[in-house]
Amino acid sequence: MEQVNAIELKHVTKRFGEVTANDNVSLTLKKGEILSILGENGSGKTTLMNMLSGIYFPDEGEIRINGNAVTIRSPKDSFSLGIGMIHQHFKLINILTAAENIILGLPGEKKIKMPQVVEEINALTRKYGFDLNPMQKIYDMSVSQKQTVEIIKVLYRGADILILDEPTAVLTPHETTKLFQVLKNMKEDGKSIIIITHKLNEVLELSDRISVLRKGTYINTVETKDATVESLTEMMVGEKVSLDIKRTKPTNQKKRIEVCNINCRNKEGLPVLTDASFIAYSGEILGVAGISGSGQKELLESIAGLQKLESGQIFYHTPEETIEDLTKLSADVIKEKGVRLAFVPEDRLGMGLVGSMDLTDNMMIRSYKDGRSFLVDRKKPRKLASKIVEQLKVVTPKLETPVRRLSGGNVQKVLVGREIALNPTVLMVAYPVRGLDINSSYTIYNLLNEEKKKGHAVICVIEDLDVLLELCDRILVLNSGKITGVVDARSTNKEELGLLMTGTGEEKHKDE
Amino acid sequence: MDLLLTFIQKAIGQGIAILFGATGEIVTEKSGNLNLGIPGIMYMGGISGLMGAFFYEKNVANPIPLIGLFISFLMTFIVSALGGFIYSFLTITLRANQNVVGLALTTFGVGFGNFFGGSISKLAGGVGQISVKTTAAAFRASVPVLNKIPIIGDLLFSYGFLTYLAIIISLSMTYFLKHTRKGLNLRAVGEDPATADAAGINVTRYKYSATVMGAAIAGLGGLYFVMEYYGGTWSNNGFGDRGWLAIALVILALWNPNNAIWGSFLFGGLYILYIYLPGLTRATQELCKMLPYLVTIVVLIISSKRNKHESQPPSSLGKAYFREER
Amino acid sequence: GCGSSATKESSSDTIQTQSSESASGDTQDDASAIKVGIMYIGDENEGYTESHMKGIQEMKTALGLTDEQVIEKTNIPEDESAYDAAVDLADQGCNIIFANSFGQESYMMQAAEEFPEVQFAHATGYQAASSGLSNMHNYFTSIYEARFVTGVVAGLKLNELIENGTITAEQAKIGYVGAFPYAEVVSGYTSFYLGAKSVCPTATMEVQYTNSWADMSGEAEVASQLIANGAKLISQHADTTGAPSACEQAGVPNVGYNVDMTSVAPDSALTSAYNNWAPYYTYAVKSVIDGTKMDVNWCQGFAEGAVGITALNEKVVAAGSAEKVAQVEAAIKDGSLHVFDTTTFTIGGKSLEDLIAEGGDYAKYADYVSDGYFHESELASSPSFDLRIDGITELTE
Amino acid sequence: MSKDIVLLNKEPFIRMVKRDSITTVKAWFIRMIAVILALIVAALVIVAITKQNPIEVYLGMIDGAVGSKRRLWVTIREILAMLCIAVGLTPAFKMKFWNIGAEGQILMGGTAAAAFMIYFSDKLPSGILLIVIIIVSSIAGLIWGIIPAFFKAYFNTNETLFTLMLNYVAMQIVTFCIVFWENPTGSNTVGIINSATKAGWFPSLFGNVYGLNVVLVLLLTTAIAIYMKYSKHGYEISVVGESEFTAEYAGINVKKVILRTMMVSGAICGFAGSLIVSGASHTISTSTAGGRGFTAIIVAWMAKFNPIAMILVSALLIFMQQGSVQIATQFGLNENASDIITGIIIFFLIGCEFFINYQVELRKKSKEGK
Ligand SMILES: Nc1ncnc2c1ncn2[C@@H]1O[C@H](COP(=O)(O)OP(=O)(O)OP(=O)(O)O)[C@@H](O)[C@H]1O
Ligand SMILES: Nc1ncnc2c1ncn2[C@@H]1O[C@H](COP(=O)(O)OP(=O)(O)OP(=O)(O)O)[C@@H](O)[C@H]1O
Ligand SMILES: [Mg+2]
Ligand SMILES: [Mg+2]
Repeated sequence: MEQVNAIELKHVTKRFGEVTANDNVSLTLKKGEILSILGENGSGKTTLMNMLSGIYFPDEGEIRINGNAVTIRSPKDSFSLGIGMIHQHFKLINILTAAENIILGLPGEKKIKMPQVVEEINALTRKYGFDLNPMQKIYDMSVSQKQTVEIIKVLYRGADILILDEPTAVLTPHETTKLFQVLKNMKEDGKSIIIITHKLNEVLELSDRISVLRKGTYINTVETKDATVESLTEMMVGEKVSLDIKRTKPTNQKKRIEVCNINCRNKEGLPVLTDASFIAYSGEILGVAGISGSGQKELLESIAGLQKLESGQIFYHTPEETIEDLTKLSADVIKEKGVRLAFVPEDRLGMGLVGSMDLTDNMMIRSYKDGRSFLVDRKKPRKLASKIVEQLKVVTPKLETPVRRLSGGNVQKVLVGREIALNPTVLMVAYPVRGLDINSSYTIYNLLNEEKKKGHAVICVIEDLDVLLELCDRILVLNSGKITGVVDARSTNKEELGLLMTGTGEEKHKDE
Repeated sequence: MDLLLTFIQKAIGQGIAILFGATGEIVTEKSGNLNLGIPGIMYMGGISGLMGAFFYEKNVANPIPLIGLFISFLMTFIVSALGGFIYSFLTITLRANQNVVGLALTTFGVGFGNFFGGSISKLAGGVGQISVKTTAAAFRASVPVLNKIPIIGDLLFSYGFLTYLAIIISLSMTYFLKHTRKGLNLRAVGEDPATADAAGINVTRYKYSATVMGAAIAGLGGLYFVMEYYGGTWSNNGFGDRGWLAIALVILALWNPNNAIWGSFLFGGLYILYIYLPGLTRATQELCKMLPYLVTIVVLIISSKRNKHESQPPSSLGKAYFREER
Repeated sequence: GCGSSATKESSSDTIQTQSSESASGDTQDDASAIKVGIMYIGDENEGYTESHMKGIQEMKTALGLTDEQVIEKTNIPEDESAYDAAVDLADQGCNIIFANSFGQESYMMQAAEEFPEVQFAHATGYQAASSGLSNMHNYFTSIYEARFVTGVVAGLKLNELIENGTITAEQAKIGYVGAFPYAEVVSGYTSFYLGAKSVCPTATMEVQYTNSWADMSGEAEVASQLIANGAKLISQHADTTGAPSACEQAGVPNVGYNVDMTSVAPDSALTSAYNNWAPYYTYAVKSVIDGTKMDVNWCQGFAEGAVGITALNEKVVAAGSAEKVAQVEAAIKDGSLHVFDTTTFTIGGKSLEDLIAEGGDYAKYADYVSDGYFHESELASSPSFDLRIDGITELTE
Repeated sequence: MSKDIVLLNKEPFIRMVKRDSITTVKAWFIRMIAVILALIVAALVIVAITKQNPIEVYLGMIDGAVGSKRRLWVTIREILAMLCIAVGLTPAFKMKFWNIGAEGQILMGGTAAAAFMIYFSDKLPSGILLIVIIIVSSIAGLIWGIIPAFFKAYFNTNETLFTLMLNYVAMQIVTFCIVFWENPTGSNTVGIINSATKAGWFPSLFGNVYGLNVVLVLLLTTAIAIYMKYSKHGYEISVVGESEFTAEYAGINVKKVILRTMMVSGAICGFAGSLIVSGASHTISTSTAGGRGFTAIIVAWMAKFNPIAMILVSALLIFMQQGSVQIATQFGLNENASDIITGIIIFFLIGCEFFINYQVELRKKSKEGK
């Protein structure tokens, strides 16, 4: 008997209004393999998977699971076919506990027997080597803990086919390694897995085969052993692209931002930044490293005037060599002082952009106050919007499309484009390439480098240590709110950074 | 002593209608639907129960109390559920704006109540002539034997069965939401329908059931008012703004039906306090009537300072859900 | 019988309003050409308005008017809508327009000024005489007469309770649910009290206001409070069945207003005082038809059949009530009994005459008091007795 | 495999797909159909519950609303009041500040207007008095709006409930004032204020008593339309409404915007109070707002916060309301029937928006395979 495939997609098409997200895509997942799906942002990976998980319904095409043609009308149908999907954005209910999230929607006795459920979950976590407190509330969890809940949720349901949509986008390298170990265990267990990720080294490390999508169409599937980063990129983009960052020597370095002994606390009153001091110079890229939640966000937000400081001071050295005290000034006051500070926050649609507004209106967020007039001027922002769409190759049906509809990569391009358009003397970016495909990521790196060349100070938080080492001039390392070191990116290595990040390394300040 | 006893009794009496409304609205809101039509639905529930009993007593020579009670209960249940269904169809299936549908439903429901109230008034031979005394007596019947105990009897056992039902419903709703699978699923739907959907919960079905059920429960508040409180008669707009207070109570109770119980008694008490406070002038009486609202505001401000995750409204409250929307 | 000259006058009036439509001066035609407008504060679901509607209906039958000749507007609030409604009725060719709520009076006057050829009649108001408008009229009933009689029924009931030993003579306290501390209400509860006291001398009364004309739940709550406060019998001047309904539950006898309360209080309602507006409406419309001059102030009671009490609830009333009622009614009709007989009450222990003689605040009542009684509703149609007499306590200060 | 294989071969019978865009003509066509359907359903209801000829009932409504010049003007006056309130609510709702307290803001504005008419009629010349009245009533509404805004901004207090409760507080304040202003004592009616001098009344304009109402409300509507769409304030309101974090990031002082917007919103609703008191009723009572504050929410939402569309929507609702007065008179049809009909029409109108935003697809005939 011939071996049946776990999943077969045949000629599947899905449109959203004018956008064709998937165009006649055919794809196969063999039993017991790990298949990676690659594609640029907006190439339709999530859409394709969502048709398997019952979120979307295909316009055309056929789906076969274990050799049988099926119709998946809802997530429930999908579960009953043994498919479990871990979505790109966590699908967890914040106010519920892990255990409650895990048993959500499952049949069973009317009354919930919580101790029993907890026991079952603990059995699973033991089996696969997770670390999870089933009674913990989701809102108290870190991203990796949430990720764990998502995976256990799928396992608890007894899924045979697992789909993971960019599970590593928000994980640290260490966490990623752990996750991959789990996935390999599951494969050993006979489960079939599809994983979507933009990190090509992960793809090469983990998967058996790789399928590539481009602009909604299926390109090809290759055996992992035959693939390289370059070949995959070419398949994705459709042409050869160079994947190196041209780092130049910093020139004409002057103090730009000076942070002295700042302290701040989060909403729960716990310290998130303790006695942090550092200097950012013009004409350099200062990288910020640290495991997630070490105070990176607060550090940038403090400078941007979005974080309440308990103590400490922040100074801005103007190109004209005067000093502005930014301590305890709010964002609007900083702007009024004429300080050209650009900031790309971590939360793109929750902070950097307004999801329901179109590109033009999003362009105005930082500049609408310009001019004396009581009325806003929309001419300039509209021009800027079309310029960014053109220069950064933003994929959008039209300028009037709400940015919420764009894919993650395009959203990020819009945001970075706008901030750079401010012609800032200081550019701060948090996780600039999170969720971005490799091509877009390099576009962003190049933009940062250009800013640096213009003599601007660039501060960027990046979780990928390889990129940090390749892109930055100096790297500042945070560990639970303390700066454990500022090192020269050219002379340090991953191990050193890792030690500083976990706080086991000795404090290091190479530039002082 | 007598005064205090009567005051407590009447405060509870005033509170029960609000309690039904609040419990119904809590169940509804837990599914993410903000049903501002509850005030209207309570009118619809009240009048249909009354009409059921009225036509029964009118057409039967010797009406049997229990049958009258059953008919009116059923009528209320069906008609108010229907009100909830209209709301559900428009907001869940047609994804219309919840605020507009709710407010329009209130207009509709109050009109519905007053219209039919007037119509059966006419049939009965004029204002105040509607009489469903047999049925009303059944609704008003207090707990036998126990109600004879001095003080305790008055305080605890002098009410009709709807009063106890209101409390039982609230308690069991709290249990349902906290300890059952369906309750958990419902909460998930109200928090984040996309997540609930992805977990295989039939979001539409939960939203429909909770909203229709919630409306039916709220409608019982109308029935209580018309039958137990008024003794089976109708007065236009007689239910007043209690439906709105019920919605207010939901927030005050932090979406917990158990809290709504004491909250409704508090509201009830403050509602009639002006009658019991001695030495008030007409003007100060009017100021005293502000109390339920002012107290609500004060409690609201105090509780807003504690920003606990669990005491927030369901996060998807007021929003329509469309699976393919992003 | 109406003089023919008067008829002519009126017909010329009609011609003015209806312009070229009809030039006929014939009396017969006048009855069929006349148009009557009425605006009510409420509708048939509200007791007070319902009684006016009945009056209009009877007037229609009595004068043989067709449905088209009477335009009824319901639910007209006491604001600019009252004016809108009044002028709209005038625009539609009404020759006489009635309004039944106090707050509509100023708007009626506004309209009356604009339409001098249309007659405007307003119930419960007081400004017609002083308005300087010849087409503005006020009307009301001597409802205090009926209240006095219902007071007698209540007093007899109290006597029965005392005799039964259910209560002592000192406990004979009446609770009264009032709408507003307004002459109409004060006059009403005083007459009720005087009626009760005329048969049960130890009776006292407590009045609590609801601050609303129709607030079913408020009335029920006030009644409950009065009962808890020791009232053994409840009466009301408020428009709903709220109080009787609460009394029924508490088993306390009660006297209603406007409508028969036995439907909601079969085992506790004694009787109700009611208005009969038919005599006035018939009179007023007939005056317009006949072209005779209408009273600027019209107020009638038992004599004209403008007030009455509903059938006694034999289950509840004290024995002999019917006879006593008949006797008192007759006495009021023939003028041998005056409700506000100044010998039957005191104020602060003093008689009203003495107080008037003393001057001060009471001097203004001099015009009303003569021949040993207070001439209620004789100088103006609306009630004017607003004195707080001994034996009655207002719980609202 | 541990689990049974579930074979699902049925495609859903109907599916909904979000429309990308729809032509204006098509959208209005759908709305027209909705209105017609609504009228048909309402007609059935009329026949069922009243046994009246529905066509005549509708004709009666038209007659009642616009049948004479005077009726037309009454209808216009009511439309203006409704429009004014809906326009006032717009900034707040755009900011996602659920202000259901227009009722209270109107009452406070009305009370302020009445107070000045009563106490200052002989102290100020009438032109100045009128201006003062408009200003103080706006301030009164503003105060009633800024209280919940303050607590929202600084304590994140739920504004829905807060504003709702303030409605009742305002109601009690009015009753309280009436105890002092009523004439005669105990009557609970204030009567026409300054009926002789007309001090503080809106004067006639262009020979029409409601001329000034028209001018003021239309000016206000235009101003707010511009304010919301083209002004920096309007832009800030939209950003704050979408996300407070974004607003802070954009350098918007969120607290200030919340306060300022509710000041604008409250002030307009307060002004509506003077529009009703000084410009129409010349009295004050608890029914001065008369539920308009709630209906205006429906108006604002149905118009999708477009002030110009609000003119249409409020015209439609007021038309129904004024028409119903006539049908009550003409057919003895209880006025509450009109609430039922209005409800039905609103249900259809908001229901039809679905067909403008979504496309419904029926199951395709057959599919290849088994
Ligand atoms: N619900 C939706 N409504 C409208 N358009 C959508 C929707 N979902 C996806 N799209 C569009 O379909 C296209 C494919 O999106 P999809 O999310 O599948 O891309 P992706 O490959 O997952 O991208 P990324 O790498 O950024 O996650 C994009 O252009 C996106 O804007
Ligand atoms: N607001 C945000 N902040 C940070 N990262 C984001 C944000 N939004 C999206 N991303 C990242 O961008 C990537 C692509 O997001 P995108 O919007 O394309 O999602 P999607 O594939 O369309 O998801 P779905 O279709 O499930 O909604 C994701 O990996 C996500 O982590
Ligand atoms: Mg994706
Ligand atoms: Mg995407």
